[in-house]
Amino acid sequence: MSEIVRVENLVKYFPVQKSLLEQFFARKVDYVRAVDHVTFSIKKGEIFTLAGESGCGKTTTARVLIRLLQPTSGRIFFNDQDITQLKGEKLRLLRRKMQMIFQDPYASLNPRMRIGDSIGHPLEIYGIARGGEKVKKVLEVLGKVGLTPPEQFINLYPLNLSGGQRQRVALARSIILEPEFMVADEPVSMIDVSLRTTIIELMLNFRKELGITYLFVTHDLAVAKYISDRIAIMYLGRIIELTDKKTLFNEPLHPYTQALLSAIPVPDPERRRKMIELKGEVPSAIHVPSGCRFHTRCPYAEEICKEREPDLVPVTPDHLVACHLTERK
Amino acid sequence: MLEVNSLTVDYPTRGGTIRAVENVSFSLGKSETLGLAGESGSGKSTLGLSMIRLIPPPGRIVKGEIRIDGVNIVELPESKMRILRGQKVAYIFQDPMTSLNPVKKIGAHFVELIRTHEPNTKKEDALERTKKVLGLLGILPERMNDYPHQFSGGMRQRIMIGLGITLNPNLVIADEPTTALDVIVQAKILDLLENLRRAYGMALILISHDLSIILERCDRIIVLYAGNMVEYASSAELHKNPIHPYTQGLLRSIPNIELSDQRLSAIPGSPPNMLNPPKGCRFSPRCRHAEEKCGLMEPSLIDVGNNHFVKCFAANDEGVAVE
Amino acid sequence: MKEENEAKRSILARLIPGFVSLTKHGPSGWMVIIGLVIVVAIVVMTAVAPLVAPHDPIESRVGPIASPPSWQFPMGTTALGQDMLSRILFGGSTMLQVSAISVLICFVIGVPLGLFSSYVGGNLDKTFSLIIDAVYAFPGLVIAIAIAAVLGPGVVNMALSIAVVYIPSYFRIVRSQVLSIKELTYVEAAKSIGAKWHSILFKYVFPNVVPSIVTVATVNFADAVLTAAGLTFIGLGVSVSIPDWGYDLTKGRELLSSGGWWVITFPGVMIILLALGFTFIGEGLSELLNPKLQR
Amino acid sequence: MGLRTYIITRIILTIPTLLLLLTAVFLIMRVLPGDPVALHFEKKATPETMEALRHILGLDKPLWQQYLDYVWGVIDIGYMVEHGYPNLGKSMQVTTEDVGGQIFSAFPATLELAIYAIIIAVVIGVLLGVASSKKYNSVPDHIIRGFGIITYAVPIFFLGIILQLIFGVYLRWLPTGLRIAPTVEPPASITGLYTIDSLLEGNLYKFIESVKALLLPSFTLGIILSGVFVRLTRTNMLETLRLEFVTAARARGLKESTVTYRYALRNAFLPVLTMMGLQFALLLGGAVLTETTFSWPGLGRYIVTRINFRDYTAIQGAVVMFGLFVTLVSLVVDILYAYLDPRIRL
Repeated sequence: MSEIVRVENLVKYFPVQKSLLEQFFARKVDYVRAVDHVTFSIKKGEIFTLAGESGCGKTTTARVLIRLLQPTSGRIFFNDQDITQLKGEKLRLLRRKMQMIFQDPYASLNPRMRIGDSIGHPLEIYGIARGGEKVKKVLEVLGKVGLTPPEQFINLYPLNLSGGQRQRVALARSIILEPEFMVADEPVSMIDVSLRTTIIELMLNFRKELGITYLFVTHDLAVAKYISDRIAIMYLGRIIELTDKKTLFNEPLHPYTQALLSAIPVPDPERRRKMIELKGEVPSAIHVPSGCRFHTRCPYAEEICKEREPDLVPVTPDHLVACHLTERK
Repeated sequence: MLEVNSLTVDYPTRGGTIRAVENVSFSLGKSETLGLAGESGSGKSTLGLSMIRLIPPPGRIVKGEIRIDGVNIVELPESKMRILRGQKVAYIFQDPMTSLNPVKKIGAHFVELIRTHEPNTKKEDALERTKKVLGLLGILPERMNDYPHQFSGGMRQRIMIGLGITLNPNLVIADEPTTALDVIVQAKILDLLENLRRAYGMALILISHDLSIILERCDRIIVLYAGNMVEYASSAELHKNPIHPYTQGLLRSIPNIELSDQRLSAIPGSPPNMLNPPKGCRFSPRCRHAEEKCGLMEPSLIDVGNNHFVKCFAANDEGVAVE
Repeated sequence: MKEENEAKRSILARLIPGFVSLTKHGPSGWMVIIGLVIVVAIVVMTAVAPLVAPHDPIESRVGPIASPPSWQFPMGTTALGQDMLSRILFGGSTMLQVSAISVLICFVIGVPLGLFSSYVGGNLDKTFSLIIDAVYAFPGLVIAIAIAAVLGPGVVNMALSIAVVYIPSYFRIVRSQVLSIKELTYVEAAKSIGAKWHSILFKYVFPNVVPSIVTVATVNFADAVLTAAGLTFIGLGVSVSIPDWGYDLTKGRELLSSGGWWVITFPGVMIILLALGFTFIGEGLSELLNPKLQR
Repeated sequence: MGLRTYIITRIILTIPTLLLLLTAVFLIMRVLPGDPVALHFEKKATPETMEALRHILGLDKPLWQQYLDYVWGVIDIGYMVEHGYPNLGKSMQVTTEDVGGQIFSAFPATLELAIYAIIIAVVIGVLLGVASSKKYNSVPDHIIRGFGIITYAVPIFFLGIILQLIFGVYLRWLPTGLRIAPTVEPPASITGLYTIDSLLEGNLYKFIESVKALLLPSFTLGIILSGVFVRLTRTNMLETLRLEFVTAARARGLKESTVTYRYALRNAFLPVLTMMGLQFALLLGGAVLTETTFSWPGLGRYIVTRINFRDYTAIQGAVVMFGLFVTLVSLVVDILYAYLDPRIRL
């Protein structure tokens, strides 16, 4: 399988927002190191997941990757084309091929635009279809995302729709251009449990029908396990483990991954797992710990972990881990 | 210790009256744990808030009784009810970031609580007790002088739990206590809650949309749909033998990391419009086993044996016709 | 042309159900309706004044001097013997003109400036905001007085002096709204589907700013009425030869000590009604549109 | 950042605001009209007379130099120490008189009026606002809201005249103008505030007289302004009462009064406080009209009198003074805010 997306040493730092007063006095600008040297590639047709706790940089990585945010440094390739510095019209044309659906279906649709206009807008932007032809296409995708009968939905405003229905509209808007690649940022976390599967199934269907490759971003490892092919676990702006889903859940190597997996609740009253306790809380992304950024909480931390930051290296060809201890083995 | 009998709660709105909770009955003994599971609009939070009589107005209890240690709090005057809150029943809210007074120091929250309910306590004694509680929570006593914004979400939820147990209540109601938190913190908070509950012999009602944590942490479970109890059983029984189609559907839509080849399926349709709920069985429009009868009659909640209650014609024939 | 007609029709088609649906929003909706009724009534009254007024509002000695209300002069007469009723019927036009022109000026300058500044951002935005905030923090009436004193009398000059006070309000509300809407997911979503910047600004951002602008405009209207009255009161009014409520109210003080209550009461009540009408609309709308108070 | 650093930086940041203010006033008063001297004489003077006046006032210099002279005048501390007031130039009407001196003698009257009016406005506003929010959507709420809206729509001088008519003309309880009855000797000027000076003098009679004179104007101004505070308090209370920490406080069995005042109001008051700086500007605008209505010898009345004389230098000076006052108040409000909200001090 060939790769569709590759990022190399991606970095995104945000200057800490300060009030006018603080700017006046601050000697140096602090940075939130949201994404701190991240490298990975996504193969055509797969579902690649970035997972981790809030603030680990997964969403920022995804946004930088599709150029909604400008990277601080690093390179992004899409179909072997370097798109890191793409600007203006070229960037706009690229967006036709890569789309995104967002976490909050209540916020991702313009409240003053009818459903039909929202979904049809991409067609207008690229001059693909107008008027009756546009409506026809909109009706068609509405059907595809299961909002039937589509004629009923086309003139509604988002206000009239439930969260699950809105997320389908968002999905319809992003597939109407038949993109090659789609970022799905926590697409089900704000939807009722009983309706989540519908969205997930739709995504899987579009992969089959349109051959869409997904970058799936989630904090929910149970969902990640259900949907993904490969999973990368992030901690404080870095990928600390990356492998296929089976390996990750059966033989997690990084101590953080192990702790994370042990904390996931299992819907079974008879199977109480033993949780791996971690010390303290996630440090601030402004003052990232030296060496391995996990060492402050790691139960196995040694001297070297405080001093040198481990690289993300293959333990087996398909299993990458950033940990001094596994590296040594 | 807690007994709820045919509780019904209404919310009058401009578009009509919403019956948020309908005919809910259950009881809870000392140091038992009960889970209230349901999705948005199921009435689980309203049910929780009615147990401390803090349903936001204009919502009100229209029928039924809630007995705490034999006292029916539905009829209690507000002054007596106020004393009950905090002293006998503690409530923990969903969003720890907004549930503490931002301009008040942490210690002051505790001192105020203690001295409201035990007016004769000296300030020094109250501070001593605060330190002890903070110790139980794993928070350094000197952080008493910090403001809420200086704590992380997980820490704030610990503080909320600490405030809850300070007066040694009989019942703790935790309303989505970990929804706003990350998994690792969630697990820690739930463990803390469980340890304190065991240590102090409190009963716990855990309200959550996440059936996983309820199955994991509770003895008995009530599944709510559109304000109705649709199933009520022990967690083991519910997990092994779910009878109501809604419970079955819910269980089939939760991914389990311990299973390798799981097939999830969704419940078709949309959540009910509470202004105009479906007639008969509220779940019938989304139910794959629905028959004509389900839209005409409302099934009764019947014990199918083993203390397992189900409100579905699949389990029994009893029901009440609707007009 | 056809498109324009269609646009008009669709605005009407949206307005009428909008008006009806206002009744369904409780007190706030009714406030908007009452406010609209008051304002429209006063506008109509002023417009038809030449047809219905019993006397020339400016001509003196049409009746006795300073006579209390009677059958012949239902609102009494002024110290110059002018008919109060006729002056009331005519007297709204200055205020309506002043407030309408000032709102127009604010709209034309404040809104685009706010849109532009916030959308461009950066140092330009910072500079604009700093200047505008300084003006905003300054006592409005004092600025208006200073400008009116410098420019001299006249409807447009008065409107201008009020507009200078109010442009910052438009600028600030537009700017803060654009800044917050710019961060919303649906704008990001528009970007991610490749929408051009003007399309984002006018299809996604601006329509969502409009409600706030409308609210500010109604407050602006009410304030313009009061400021116009205030300027007249301190002697910066439009002209003696034009009937004006503010002028009558000011002049009426002279008759007070001799018990002439009617010369201040009627114009005073009219000013209050007009300002109240606009305030009702603004207050009702802001409550209806406040997302924090919606359930 | 500590509270002290915050205060110092906040004070330093006031400087550009002040410069901006001075510049804006200069632009409006000297650049906008073209030739203030010509306006002053309304074209009824000989070119020689006009030239002479220009020379005395320094208006014959190039515009940039006028600007520098004017800015330097305001910030010239030496002059201020020597005369007891800043150099705001000479009056156009009586060219021997310093505008600064006139303004500084009129200012305490405005200050006294403003202080009492803002106290009245805040007390009425906050009490009614809280009451209204507690009874949301009930009859008392509608009445209080109505009060807030009506006070907003009433021209301030109209209310003043009506109060004069009732309490001064018909009932004859209270004086309808001046800071103290003409028959009473004003207290020795220490602070310039009659109520305080008379107390410092230990003269209760003068105190009562000055309070009587203050009642109508300060209530007129206070009531009109209270509407804004009612609305602000109500909206902020409604928003705060919906926050989780309020429900959480109730769930801990705290007394309703504690919940309302120490939880909800304490937090809802913070945005009200920020608005207070801006409301103060509104108050000063209202003060101009109130002073005119009640013949109150303050800054507002000064400006209005000077408008009749077309005395542009005096108007300019008064406008600058209003600006300085507002800037000072917003500085104090910001510092107070930082003191009350722990989240500001990071």
